[in-house]
Amino acid sequence: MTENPKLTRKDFASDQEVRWCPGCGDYAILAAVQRTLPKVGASLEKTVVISGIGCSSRFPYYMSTYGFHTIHGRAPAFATGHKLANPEVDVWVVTGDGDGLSIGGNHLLHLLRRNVNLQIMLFNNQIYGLTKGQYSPTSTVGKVTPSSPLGSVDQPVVPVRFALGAGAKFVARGYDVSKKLGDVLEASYRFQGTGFVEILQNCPVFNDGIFELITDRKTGPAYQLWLEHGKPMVFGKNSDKGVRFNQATFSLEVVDLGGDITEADLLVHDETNRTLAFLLADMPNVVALGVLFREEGPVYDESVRTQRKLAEDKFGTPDFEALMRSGHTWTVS
Amino acid sequence: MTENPKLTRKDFASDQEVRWCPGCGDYAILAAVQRTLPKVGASLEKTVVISGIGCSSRFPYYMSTYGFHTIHGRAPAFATGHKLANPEVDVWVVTGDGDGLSIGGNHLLHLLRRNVNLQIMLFNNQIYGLTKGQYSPTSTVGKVTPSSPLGSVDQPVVPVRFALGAGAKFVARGYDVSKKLGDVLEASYRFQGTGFVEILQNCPVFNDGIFELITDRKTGPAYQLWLEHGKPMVFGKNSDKGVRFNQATFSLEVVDLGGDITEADLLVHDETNRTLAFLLADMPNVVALGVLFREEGPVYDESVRTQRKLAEDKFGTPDFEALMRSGHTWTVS
Amino acid sequence: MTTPSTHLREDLDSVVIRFAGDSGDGMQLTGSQFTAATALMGNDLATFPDYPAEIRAPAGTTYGVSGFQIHFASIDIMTPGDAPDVLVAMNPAALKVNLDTLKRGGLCVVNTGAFTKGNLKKAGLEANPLEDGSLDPYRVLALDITKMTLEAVKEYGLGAKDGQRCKNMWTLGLMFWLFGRDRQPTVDWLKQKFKKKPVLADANIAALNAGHIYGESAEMPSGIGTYQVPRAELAPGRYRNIEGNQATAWGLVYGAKLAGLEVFYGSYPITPASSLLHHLAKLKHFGVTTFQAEDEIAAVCASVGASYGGQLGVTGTSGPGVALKAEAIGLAIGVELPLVVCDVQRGGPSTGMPTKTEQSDLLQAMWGRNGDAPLAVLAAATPGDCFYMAIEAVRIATKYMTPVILLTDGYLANGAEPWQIPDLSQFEPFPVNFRTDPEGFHPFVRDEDTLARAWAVPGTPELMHRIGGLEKHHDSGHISYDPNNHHKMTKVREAKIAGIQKDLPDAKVHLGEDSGELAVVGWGSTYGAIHQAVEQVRASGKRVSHVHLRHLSPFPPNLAALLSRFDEVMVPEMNNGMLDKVLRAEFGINAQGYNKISGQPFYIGELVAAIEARLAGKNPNQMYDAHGSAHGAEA
Amino acid sequence: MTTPSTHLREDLDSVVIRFAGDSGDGMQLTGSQFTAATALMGNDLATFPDYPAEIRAPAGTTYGVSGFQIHFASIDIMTPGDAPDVLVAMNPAALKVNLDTLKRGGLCVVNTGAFTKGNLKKAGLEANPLEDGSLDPYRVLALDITKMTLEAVKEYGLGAKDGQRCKNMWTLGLMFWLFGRDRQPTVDWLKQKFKKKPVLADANIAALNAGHIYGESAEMPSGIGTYQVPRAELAPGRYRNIEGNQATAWGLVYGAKLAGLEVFYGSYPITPASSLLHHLAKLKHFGVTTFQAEDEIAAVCASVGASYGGQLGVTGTSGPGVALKAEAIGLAIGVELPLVVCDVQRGGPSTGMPTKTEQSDLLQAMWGRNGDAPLAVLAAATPGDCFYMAIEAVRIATKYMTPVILLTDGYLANGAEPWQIPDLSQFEPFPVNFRTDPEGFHPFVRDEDTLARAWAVPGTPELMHRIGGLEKHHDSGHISYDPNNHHKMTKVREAKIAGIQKDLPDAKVHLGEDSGELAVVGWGSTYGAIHQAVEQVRASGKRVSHVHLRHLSPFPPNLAALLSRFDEVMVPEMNNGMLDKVLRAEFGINAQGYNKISGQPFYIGELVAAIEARLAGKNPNQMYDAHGSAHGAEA
Ligand SMILES: Cc1ncc(C[n+]2csc(CCOP(=O)(O)OP(=O)(O)O)c2C)c(N)n1
Ligand SMILES: Cc1ncc(C[n+]2csc(CCOP(=O)(O)OP(=O)(O)O)c2C)c(N)n1
Ligand code: SF4
Ligand code: SF4
Ligand SMILES: [Mg+2]
Ligand SMILES: [Mg+2]
Repeated sequence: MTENPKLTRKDFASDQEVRWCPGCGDYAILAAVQRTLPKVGASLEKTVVISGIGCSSRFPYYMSTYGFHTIHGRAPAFATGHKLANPEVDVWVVTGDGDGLSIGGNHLLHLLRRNVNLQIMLFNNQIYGLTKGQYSPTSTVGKVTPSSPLGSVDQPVVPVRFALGAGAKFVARGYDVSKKLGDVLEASYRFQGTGFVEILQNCPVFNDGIFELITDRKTGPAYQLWLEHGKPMVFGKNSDKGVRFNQATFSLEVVDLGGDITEADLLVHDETNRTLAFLLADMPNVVALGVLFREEGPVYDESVRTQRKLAEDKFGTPDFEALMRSGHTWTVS
Repeated sequence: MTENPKLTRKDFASDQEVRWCPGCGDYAILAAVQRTLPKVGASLEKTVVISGIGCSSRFPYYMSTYGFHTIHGRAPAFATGHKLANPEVDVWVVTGDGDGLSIGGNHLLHLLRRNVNLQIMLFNNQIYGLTKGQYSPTSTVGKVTPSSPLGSVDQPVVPVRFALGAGAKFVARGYDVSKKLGDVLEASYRFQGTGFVEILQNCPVFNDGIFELITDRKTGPAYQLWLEHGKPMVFGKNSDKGVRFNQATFSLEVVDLGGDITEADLLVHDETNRTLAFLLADMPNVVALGVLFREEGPVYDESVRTQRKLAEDKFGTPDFEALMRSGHTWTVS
Repeated sequence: MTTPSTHLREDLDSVVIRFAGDSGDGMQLTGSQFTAATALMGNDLATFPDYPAEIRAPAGTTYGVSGFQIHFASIDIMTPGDAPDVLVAMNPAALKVNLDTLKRGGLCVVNTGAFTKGNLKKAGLEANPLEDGSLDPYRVLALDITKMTLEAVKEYGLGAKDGQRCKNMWTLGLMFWLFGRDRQPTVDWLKQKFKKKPVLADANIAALNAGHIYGESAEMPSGIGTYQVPRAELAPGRYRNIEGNQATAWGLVYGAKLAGLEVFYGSYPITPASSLLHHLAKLKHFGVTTFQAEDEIAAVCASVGASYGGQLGVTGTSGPGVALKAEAIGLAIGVELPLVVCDVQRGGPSTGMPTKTEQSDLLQAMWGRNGDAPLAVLAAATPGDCFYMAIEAVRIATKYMTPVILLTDGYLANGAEPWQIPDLSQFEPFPVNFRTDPEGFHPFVRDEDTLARAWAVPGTPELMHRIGGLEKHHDSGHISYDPNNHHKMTKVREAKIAGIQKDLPDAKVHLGEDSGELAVVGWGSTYGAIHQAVEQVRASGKRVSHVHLRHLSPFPPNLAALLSRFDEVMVPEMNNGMLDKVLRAEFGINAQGYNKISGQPFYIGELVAAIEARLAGKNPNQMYDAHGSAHGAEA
Repeated sequence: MTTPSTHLREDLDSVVIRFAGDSGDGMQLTGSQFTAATALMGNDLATFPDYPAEIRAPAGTTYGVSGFQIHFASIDIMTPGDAPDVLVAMNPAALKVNLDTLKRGGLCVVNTGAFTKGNLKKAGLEANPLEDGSLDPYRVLALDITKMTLEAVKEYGLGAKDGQRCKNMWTLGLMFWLFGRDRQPTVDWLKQKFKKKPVLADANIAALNAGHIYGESAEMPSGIGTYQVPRAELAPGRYRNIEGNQATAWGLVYGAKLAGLEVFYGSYPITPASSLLHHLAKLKHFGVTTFQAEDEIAAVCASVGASYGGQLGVTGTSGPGVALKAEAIGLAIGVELPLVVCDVQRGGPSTGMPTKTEQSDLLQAMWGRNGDAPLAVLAAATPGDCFYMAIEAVRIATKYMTPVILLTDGYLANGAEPWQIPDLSQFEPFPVNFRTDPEGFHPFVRDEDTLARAWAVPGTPELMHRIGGLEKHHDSGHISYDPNNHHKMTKVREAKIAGIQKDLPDAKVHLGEDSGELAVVGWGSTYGAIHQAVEQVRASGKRVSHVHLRHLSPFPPNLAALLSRFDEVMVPEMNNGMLDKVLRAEFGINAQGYNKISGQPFYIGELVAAIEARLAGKNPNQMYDAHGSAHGAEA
């Protein structure tokens, strides 16, 4: 698809009033998507947004593209069918931590391993927003909610780690109000296959401020490890921290640069290494952001189409008469 | 539970004739379980086997213990409910690659992250046995089956990698006819939490011999990497091969011992390291067997019970009268 | 139903107030406080919260309007009322959405402070209704509540936002004055609520008082004065307000106690069932385990697993969730384990209208499974009745070793009614006898009387057995493909459910004779509306009776005979016709539906008109379909 | 139905043979080869494969017995026959399981070589039936087939195991001789099958010939000779054998072609629906995409996603899978997209009897969803009819933008019948017109006639729109919580489905007059058995007619009027009573069921007895429930 210079962010906004709560992180994500689409040259008619159910899944209504607000947890399946049937369109899947990882975890697993060519944005606010605040599969242990009045006892899923275990070939992370979110989304769009992006999202109503340390302008730099392929892992306000691999413990550790330790001691990000991404997925005290993992590989919808062509080559022009007359037949006269 | 010297393997066999195909790997697994249970001191009445649907899931009928043959893919959920309601019993879940990873993938994910205290045996024959041989989520790309006449185009799930991504705390692998299968099962039993064991299983009818190189007495040793915590990773018929970590590629490599390379160069298995287990999950040409990963941690059913006690302590003896009279009440006379 | 007239009148029999405002305006809180105060005054009452699907829709929009209707009276009432006598509109959108329903001559309290240009636009209003004559048919109390509230709370130094938030308390204070309700319980409640931020408590109390004082001191427009609704004649006893889901939760816990079991509640949040989970999660010390599962399928499966383990497996959800649970409910039928499935119905099909009420899962409950898969179906009539029907569900599930679907709906779930706290000694325990005797045991030995199979819990010595979803031999319990055995087992499963009928009370004629021209047959939350409608029609001498069903599968023993004594049977439902189908299918009688599928409860007026139409030989549905509900309401 | 008598008779009108042996004995292959040869002889025929749920149950056990029944005749037949005239029993278990069904005086061919002590024990037989007089009522041909087979193939040097495997071909050779069938097609087939292992082909052919030669040359016991079944009078044309699932698959593909669409088939394997997936997976070059999903929910969702993308979304499964798909089917109803759901029914409830047939998903298909969620339901009558009904399903789904459930069952799915290859020019195309015109477009603009909404496929310029499961405004298509709108939309969805009726053919009276004493109303795979039973009863002068339904929702336009012209309506079903319920619910008529829930098709004899009982004012179900089927069969 070529750059379409005529479209702007506003063109991607539908005429429906946005109905999220004031201050919801979803607004920023919507804006990032609406900014990114014209940038990557997407067209209105060739863009389809498919979602499940949840606050986040209202997303398609606010886009002026095609959209399908489906049922809870199943968006990956609808999207797979749609992409197979209608390969010319760009498919964006929107889901939440409940929609995508609770009821929909299995479909996500199979979408990721199949590597269908589409993008999936998982809005992780660590809560069920739409049903008014129950804990979700990404909520932390101890979380007090109406369904866990004494605190949740469920160990949370780490979405990015789950995706890597599932065999995902593009795994990235961003957050709602991040300036770089558009870049991450663009990278997922450019990837041939399933581009999985976890987006940390603030729910001011039911789970306010859980990512504040990370996303706050002041405190954020000390927690945000933005990854760049081939670059050493440096972060911090003054680029004064780094990440090193400790072979003895077989784990990553955060170090202060300066003194004995220089950039040369740091781990260089290799986005093609699944194990490294796995390590980065769940670091204590630091959140790895950007593209954690990217591996080119067979794209499901292409393979399906290729196989259909193969069948056409092998069996020739379909002839329904001939099909019905294949095998034993006999004539009664 | 204390050793019960009176029970033998035969006591764990039900009076129902076993109805698997001749030569099916399931027989060997059944035997391993029936051998292991008396060994670990299990009793008949305190053992419950819960399965989904599939050839493998017929398992409970052949055990003289309690058993529940449920519906396709949902055994983890039944088992979770059962264990929460009936904590005194040992729960063993039996599932297949289709049952556990296709339709049931989500329940498996959530069972594993919750870490319910039970054992789950996933019989992986890389095929749907009971429905007569369609490819499964673990089938290799290119697999020709009735539902993939031109070969499957689905990238397979790696069960053990999936489990690690899901947050499982005990992850092991064995194979049907292995003498050590009983030990692996015993380890899963002793583990407090969900003991996940993938068992490579031959289906002579629909997928014969796919693991032959690995399980064959002659060729096997060159493919089997049996792991032992704290021991260097040596394998091969004459213990002449080993596994080394290559930090440059951030991956494992198989090396021949002798010459420059000695045991000291080899990686030492640390079963508490999830990343190492992740690397071992999916090695080319070698199959890691035994306990890949084990991490003690909060056990779901215990936490649930603890919280109930907490509530009892906090709110005192339940008084239904008082409950109904709580809040605003008024009297009409 | 008396309307506050243009002349000052002290005594009213019954009043309907509708509080309406933005989602952020705190209308649900205002409503509940008014309800609590009203209950304390000894009025009978019924409420109807009605809020949008969005958590917090953008301020000022029509779809962000949140409403709370309360009906209170000195007489026995059963519905939140048709058209309100009083409308409190906190902003233009609330006025726009609700004005239509206000009775002519009714009182309209408007917060003029919110009638800004911006808000008018957000509400999609071209002209200002305060100025364009729209309010002419009503008595209007137009006050700048915003300004007066800010004035009242200014000494507490709150920001504008927090200050504005006290508007609802100002309004409540005014309404308390208007209807002579006591402020103290609300004051206490505010203190409790803002225990950690006393300044907010103080500010809200100040606003409450200011509203009251305004009423006391301000010069009211003519036609507006203070009213009084005398105490209702309620049966003597201790009362509380109760919402349906709360009552269901309590009934489950108490039913389990009567059965001698602990409750296992497996569920996945869904509107309007979620609060069942919330209520039960608070009752862990009552022997309740709640399990928030990854989805509805896991929820029901875990509950069946718990039943196999000797607890009372319960699962709760709404329509889409019941659909997902169908396969597992079939398994519970096949393995004959107790299970209670609470279906808090909402508007369908598919996601439909999640926050709106409907009765459209009846056929799904009856027949929405593969194979011949009968089970018991119950339905609660009022919020308080949920308590009794939950106990009944537990009783049937455990006595007959069967799944039971308990139907309630969004209206019952969230609606509150004053509820006489039951005397617990009235309940006969129905303890479960777990099988422990190995003599003659196999998993499908049955009680001769109930046909229930034995319940043997893993852990019990010598009763080891296997169960599963494949057909089982009627005698040994082993898997069986024997054709005659399958026939036999299907018939046994049918007979077991049919046999519950012997154990049920007869269907009651709630009003009228047990024969006549027309039986109006209802089920579920339409009870109150139908009752009052039939009462009104009967007042004009018509031979109409009201029959209400709480047992839908099987039906009460006398039902066929009872209905056959009426010339016609009319079935009003908040769906497109379901019970009428079932009655025809079961009894071959000519039952005709009257159907409203608007996500809103019936108005009494609608039903009166419909019954009269039916008596006159007309089809009331045509009437309804043509005019719709909101407008027919004033009839 | 003529029985081979004790005297040699050349000509027979009709013969029923049942091949029975161990799962490993190759009975299904033997049956299909006999079927193919029989079809070539110009007989009419019907078959019934009946095999265990286990893939390969342990040799020698009764539950490992695999059977294949074929009915062939010179007359028009429609069922695989009631009691067999000939039973081929390859081992003791096969004899034990099937002997009961053999007609008295029927021919029993037994492989004595398999009657070892071990096998007798495995079959649970105390005494050897060859010796204890069990076979006295029959004509017996007891041969050591094992030995003779090994003899015949010994020159090929196969191991004992492979050698023994040729037993079935030896037996087939003998049966070919007995009924004068041509060996050549089987010889050709063996050569093709064992192309890569010619020695196996040779050995099997040798066994086949040896069996034939044995018949030619051996001295047969008295009463056993060669028979001949003359050609049937079939309509002239080209014929083939077809199984139901194959016909459904082809019908879907051809239906899509008529609609101008490509097929997207999303499915998850399940008995007995899996072969739909297998057949379609082979037709990729016909524009078919098959998607083996991770479960049934994903399968249906992907198909709906594909329909949104402009292909024909189809999903296929059996009862438990339909239960899982209910929620998503509701969404397809809500968003009004075409979808074909093939439900190949099997024994329920729950997992039930996966390899046995049943009709017990009818109510689930009609009403098994949350909310008011109407859709179209069709049912095929015979294996070949699956082709036509699949096309009809595509036509209705695309013309009315609606999900359609096509009911078939295990018996149709695997049963074969000779099928006249249709003349494709008879089919009128029904091309889909995708919306491309932006003028006046919104997603819920409807065709005035069909009420179908516009189908606008993503990628189409200027038609961008959003759909979803929340209620939509009838006019703009936007989300709407307006009460009247929901009522209206529910009524429109109902009217759209009801309106399909205008487009349907009248219900046909397949036999008899269009009024009378009794209408026997059937649907689905019971067509043949009911037809022949009614024919027999009519032969005795009774005023009975046969009405068969292929459209179940909506019903054919004339159905109510037609049925009202009969004194009584009887509904035989392989379930516990479903269509009778629906007929009562819809038309208020007094339809009564006759129900067999054994996982087995009806026997004609049973139905004749049942119809006669009904005519005599008795309840045939009581008869059935008391005696069961297998034994009543000889009636
Ligand atoms: C089958 C079904 N089950 C449950 C629900 C209720 N439900 C709607 S959204 C939701 C969870 C939403 O959480 P999440 O996906 O995290 O989205 P968020 O609202 O936080 O953006 C639930 C449980 C439903 N609509 N359908
Ligand atoms: C809801 C449902 N869907 C599908 C099926 C059909 N089915 C039974 S077992 C099975 C797959 C079995 O594969 P696997 O779990 O690998 O077990 P195996 O037979 O190979 O041991 C399927 C698809 C079913 N019984 N229920
Ligand atoms: S509830 Fe939370 S996630 Fe949902 S719209 Fe409101 S702020 Fe956003
Ligand atoms: S089909 Fe395969 S997995 Fe199933 S019983 Fe037979 S050999 Fe075992
Ligand atoms: Mg969320
Ligand atoms: Mg398998």
